[in-house]
Amino acid sequence: MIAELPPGLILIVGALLIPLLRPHLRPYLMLALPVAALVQLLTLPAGLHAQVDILGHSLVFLRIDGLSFVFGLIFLIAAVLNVIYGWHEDDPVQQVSGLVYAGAAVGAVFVGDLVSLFVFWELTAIASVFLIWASRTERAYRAGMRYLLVQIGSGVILLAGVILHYRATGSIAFDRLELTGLPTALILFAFGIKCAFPLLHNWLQDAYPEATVVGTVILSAFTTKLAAYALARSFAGTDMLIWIGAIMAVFPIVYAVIENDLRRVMAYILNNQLGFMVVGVGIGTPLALNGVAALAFCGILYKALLFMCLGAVLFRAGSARASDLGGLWKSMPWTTGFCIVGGASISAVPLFAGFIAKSMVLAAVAEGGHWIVWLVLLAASAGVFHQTGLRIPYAAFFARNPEIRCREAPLNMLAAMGITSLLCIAIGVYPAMLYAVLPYQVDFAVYTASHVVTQLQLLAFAALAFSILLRHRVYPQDVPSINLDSDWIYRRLLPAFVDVYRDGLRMMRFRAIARAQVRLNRFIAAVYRHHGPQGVLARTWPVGSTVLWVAVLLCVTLVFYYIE
Amino acid sequence: MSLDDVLGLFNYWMVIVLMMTGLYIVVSRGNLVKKIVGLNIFQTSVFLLYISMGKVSGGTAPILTGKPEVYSNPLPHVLILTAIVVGVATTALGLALVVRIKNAYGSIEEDEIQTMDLVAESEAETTGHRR
Amino acid sequence: MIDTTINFALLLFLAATAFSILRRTTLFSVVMLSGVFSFVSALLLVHLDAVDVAFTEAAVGAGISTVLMLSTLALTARHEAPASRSRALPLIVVFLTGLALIYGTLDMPHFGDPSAPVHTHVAPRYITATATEIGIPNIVTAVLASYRGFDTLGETTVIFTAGIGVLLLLAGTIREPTGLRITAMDHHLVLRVVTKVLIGPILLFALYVQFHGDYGPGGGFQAGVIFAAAFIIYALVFGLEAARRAVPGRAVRWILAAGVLMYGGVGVVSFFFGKNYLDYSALGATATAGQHLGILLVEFGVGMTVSAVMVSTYYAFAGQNRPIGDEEW
Amino acid sequence: MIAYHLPILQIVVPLIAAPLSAFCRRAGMAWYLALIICAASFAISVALLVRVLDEGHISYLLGNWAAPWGIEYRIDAVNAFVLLIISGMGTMVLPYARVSIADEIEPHNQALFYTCYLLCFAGLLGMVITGDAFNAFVFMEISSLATYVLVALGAKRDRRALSAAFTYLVMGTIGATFFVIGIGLVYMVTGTLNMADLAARLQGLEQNRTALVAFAFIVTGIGLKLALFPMHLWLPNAYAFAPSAVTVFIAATATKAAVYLMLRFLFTVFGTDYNVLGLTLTYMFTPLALAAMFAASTVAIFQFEIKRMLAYSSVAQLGYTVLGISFASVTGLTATMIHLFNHALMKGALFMAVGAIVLRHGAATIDSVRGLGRTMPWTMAAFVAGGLSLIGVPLTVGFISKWYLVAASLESGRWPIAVLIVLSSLIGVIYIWRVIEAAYLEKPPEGRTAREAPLSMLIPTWGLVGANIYFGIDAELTSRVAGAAARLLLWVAP
Repeated sequence: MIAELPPGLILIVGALLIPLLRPHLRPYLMLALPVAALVQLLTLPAGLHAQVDILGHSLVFLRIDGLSFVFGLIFLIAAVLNVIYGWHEDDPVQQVSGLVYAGAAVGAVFVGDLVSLFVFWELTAIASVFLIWASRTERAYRAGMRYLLVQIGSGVILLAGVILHYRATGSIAFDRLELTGLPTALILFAFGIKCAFPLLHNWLQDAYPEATVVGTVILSAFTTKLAAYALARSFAGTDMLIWIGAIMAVFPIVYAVIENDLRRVMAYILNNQLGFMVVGVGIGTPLALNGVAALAFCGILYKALLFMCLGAVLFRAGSARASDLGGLWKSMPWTTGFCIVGGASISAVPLFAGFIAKSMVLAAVAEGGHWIVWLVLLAASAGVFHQTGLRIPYAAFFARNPEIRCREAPLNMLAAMGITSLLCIAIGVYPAMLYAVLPYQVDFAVYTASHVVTQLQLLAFAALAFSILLRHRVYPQDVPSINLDSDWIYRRLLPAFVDVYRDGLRMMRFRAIARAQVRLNRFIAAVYRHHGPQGVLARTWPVGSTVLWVAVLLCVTLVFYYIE
Repeated sequence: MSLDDVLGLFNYWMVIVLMMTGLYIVVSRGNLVKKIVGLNIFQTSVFLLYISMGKVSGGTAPILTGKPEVYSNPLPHVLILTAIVVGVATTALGLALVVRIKNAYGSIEEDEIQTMDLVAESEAETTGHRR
Repeated sequence: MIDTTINFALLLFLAATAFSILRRTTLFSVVMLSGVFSFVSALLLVHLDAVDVAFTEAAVGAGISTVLMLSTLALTARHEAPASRSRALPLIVVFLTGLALIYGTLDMPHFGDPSAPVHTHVAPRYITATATEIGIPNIVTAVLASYRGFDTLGETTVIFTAGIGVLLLLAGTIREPTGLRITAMDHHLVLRVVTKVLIGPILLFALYVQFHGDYGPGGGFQAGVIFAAAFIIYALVFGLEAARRAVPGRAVRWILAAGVLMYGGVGVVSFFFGKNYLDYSALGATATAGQHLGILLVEFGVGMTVSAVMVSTYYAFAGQNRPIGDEEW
Repeated sequence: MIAYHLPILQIVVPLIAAPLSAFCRRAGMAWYLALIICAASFAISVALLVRVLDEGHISYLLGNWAAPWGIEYRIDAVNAFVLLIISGMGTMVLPYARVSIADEIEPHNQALFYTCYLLCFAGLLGMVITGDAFNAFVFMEISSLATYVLVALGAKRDRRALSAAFTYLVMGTIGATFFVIGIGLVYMVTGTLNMADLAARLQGLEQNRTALVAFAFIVTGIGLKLALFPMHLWLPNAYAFAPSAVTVFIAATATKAAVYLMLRFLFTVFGTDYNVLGLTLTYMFTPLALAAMFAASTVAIFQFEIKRMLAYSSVAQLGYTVLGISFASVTGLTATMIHLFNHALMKGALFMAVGAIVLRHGAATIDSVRGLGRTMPWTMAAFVAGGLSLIGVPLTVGFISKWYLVAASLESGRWPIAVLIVLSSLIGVIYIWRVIEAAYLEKPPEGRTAREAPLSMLIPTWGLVGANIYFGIDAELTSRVAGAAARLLLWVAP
């Protein structure tokens, strides 16, 4: 059984042992676990393993094929990087929940059937909420609660979908699902919640910034990408996803612009990147799926990098809000450098990881002939460049108004950021390494003249537009404001309605209870009159009348018999 | 309902009359001794029922006299011997109880006893609740 | 024809007595009437060929019950309180039940009809087989002691229970003898002399009845009561203390238990001969001799118990009250 | 030799022991003799049950006279089971009674008390074991007389015991006399007294009016002994004012013997094809049983004394037993038979717990129970367990009886009755809760120091509670025996 041990379980079980060790030994175990899982993953042959028959169903815990291998690989790499980044953190809650969360995500990727997917789906939700609560503030607690509600909700909807799907089709395999009836719609809805579809995305922007320094980095990597993988696995090629993806790519940019907290900006950008992936899944061609896998692979890396930088800034400067930060490049040169590399990768600057992944998706879109979507994605990537490539580094490090002096990020953070940047650049420079790992064999040359040229044009003009807007103060200043987007519905609108009805209901209920009370008292009094100690039934009757009853009964039975 | 029916069943009818009288005394009279007397009458009527059931017209007492004779049925006699003793036993116990009730309550009238009990019971309850 | 008239006359007389008991309010007359009622029913029983039963009814029903009731009256009230509740309802109910029962009697075999199932099924065997199987003339005693011997053991236990019950209820409140030598009866010379004369024959007669049970009417119950009657008269006339000296309470209690043990013991003895319980055939040389001996012993056991119960009950009742002056009688 | 004489030994042992115990002067010796005798008769009844289960039925001729002439003991699964209940409970009560009786009865009466107890014990056993109708009457009379005296002995604590005993005596005698009249009339139309012979000869007499009258008399007579609903008025006072140990004994056994007699006469003697039987069951037993269940339980709610409350709940539980009879189906009768056993356990445990409270407080009222949850934890815990079993909470015997009853009512197609059964046990919850609330949620009035009941009382109580739970879980034995008994009664092939 050891040979077939799913990598996810190694992480989960190992994580549970961490608190037993003394604090200074823990990081080494935490590093050993993902590395062991990586080794296990690499040694495992493809195909179905670790099948368990429970209650007549065969649950497949380990299924390795192209798609799951890629996601599993990047999840484990991310886990390693997170461990390095969180080396200084000695809060056991974060350490354990971080690794259990990573383990659950890895487990979920390799699962072969919907039921065990649901199990790991819930495990990711539960483990991840501790990362939010670990920052132990009232805001974090409340955000965590909302986050948990949404995540568990999605899990429960998934379960409902799975059950109905099982009743409809009799199979619980986690493969291609046609979006026909209610079951698959529910499953899609559940994936959609975790994949932060429009109107379902608020938990992402609400909870991620509240997590701890290390927590946000870990959170950014797993949940959303797992949802993307799930969509890719089951709903590849559903046209509806293309439009959802397109909307997802655009509207976060609008909010990101006016957002002051840089980590929340990054959350919006993360949502945008998911948009690209969802579009890729929507198209469903092998190229598109390769693009999704690549985008996921690189996305995890550069998003983690950016979150690490912001985390470092938060760790050192004590705040991640653009209005509070500025001029950090003198005191944190290395973090600034890594932030620029991250920004470049996410903006898909050639020679960086982002470029090779995004161009694949754009090529697939073009091949599919969805011109409108292609244009939208193009604009969106410009917006991304705007926000992450330029605004974040400028606002955080180069802006001059508040000059903040602080020490450079701790060594382990720098090491993690360094490795991630190295990986981004390496993949950017030598994409074949990544393409070998992708699920489908597609001959796609990235560095063609047309791709590079279009991309550079795009970036150059975006930079131009940014500097003009900035110069003329058209660009909205970083103002310390908290803005609510669509979650305004369930945080302001609904409570208002409820208050109105509640008072009305309370009055009605009060009156009804009063009436019932009166009737009940009357009934008890009546019963008491007959059955109470002096009541006709309970009184100690004189002997004579008791015997009378006997005679009556005898007479009645006799007469009754004669009549029959 | 011919004459011999009446003649034949008169015994049993009288038994029923006695039985009902006994029952009536027990039911309607409040005095405990009177009730026991009523009970006695009720039981004696049962004895007569059994014995008149066992009588064979023209038969003699079931004591063998050597000469071939028609005897009445001995079995009811045996049963009634037992029933009489049971009756006396019950009477003795009833009277003993009446004496004890007289000592405890000071009266052998059922209604008076019952009122005393009700008073005692409600007192116990009120003191119980008040505490 | 004479029989039926006597039969009806006695029945009507019984009914009349019952109604008068119903109406009387002075308890003394009620008790006396109930004594009369018992005697008349004994007469009727004799007329119905149930001699044993008549004997017992007279001795036990009339004798002991009346004595006990009188002593209860002495301890309690003389008069019955006027009825408080309306008597209409009970009257109606009783009347209706009576009618229903009379309607029910229509299918009964007629009085004295020899072909009735009662005379054709179980009883004939007793009449024919007693001479050979048990060999005593009085079939009632044979059935009483042997065929349905266990019933009689149960009956003895009933009377034993009554004795124990009365002891339990009243023994506690018996006042210690006050050592008062003179009792109310002292100056009734005539009574004292007559009782002295009577006690001997009564005891003798009791023993006769006890051992004559096999051949004629009589047996353990009747003998026991007559035996007890002798002591009760003695206690009535010469005072409770004198009676207690003659037959102490403790001795009575021992005889009480011994009687039942005697009866049960005879049954257990038949175990040792490998026979069923209360099967006397093994006791004597031949089966019938065994039956004879068994019945004798059993009847003797019953006699002991009954007499002991009657005496102890009387002691319990008499021990309750204070000596009553003449005027109160 | 012993094995052959087992049936008669079952009765003779206690019967002979009674006069022997009258010789003992000290209460301790009498108690000790009674304990040995009861244990012996319990052993005999267990042996009898085992023999009956594999031999079908045992017959023993008294005095070696053949059946209709002599008295015959006929033991089958039905009365072997009831024998077991009576002797079992009789044996369980004695260790409990040692201390309880010493407290509740005058010292000079305590020796004779055990004689009276043995007589009642022998009477009940004799009544159940016999195959002869008149013999059943004689032994019923023995047990009744002994019970009147036992109830009257409660007068040391409360004088109302005397009037209760007198009422019970008059009602009991009327009931017994009705029963004798019934037997007399049946004897008149058939000529025999042996039950099996009676059954055979009654077949052709469906239309005979006298047999009808006899049936009415017997049903009313036993119904009175059984405290069937309108005739139950003697029971509450008798149970409430009798000494606690006596209440435990008669609550668990007296009515059970009467129920057995009712079953025996209804189903074995008159038989199910007796036309009037079906009518009686549906038009008389069912309404009376339901009336008993609801009226008695409701009255129990308002009671102040706990023993009277439990007495009324006994009337209600007897309602369930009679309801089981009224279905006249195998499941119905199984429910009745099992409820006999279960009710004995339930009420035994409850009354023992209340007896312990009476020992410590002189009276068991809602007021005296206040705050006992802490001062007498074990007793109150036993009461709670008994109460739960009474309500019919799963894992207790109560649940098993309710289960069979509901199954029987559904099987007979009258599902509203099943609903009523559940409703009435809800009422049961109310009055049990009343006591529990007083015991656990209220403070004991100051100045009341109560020690826990003595061990000699707690062990039997908890023995019964243990039995309550054990037979609640593993009901295989009781249901097998009850099933065999039900099939026997309905003449269904086993």
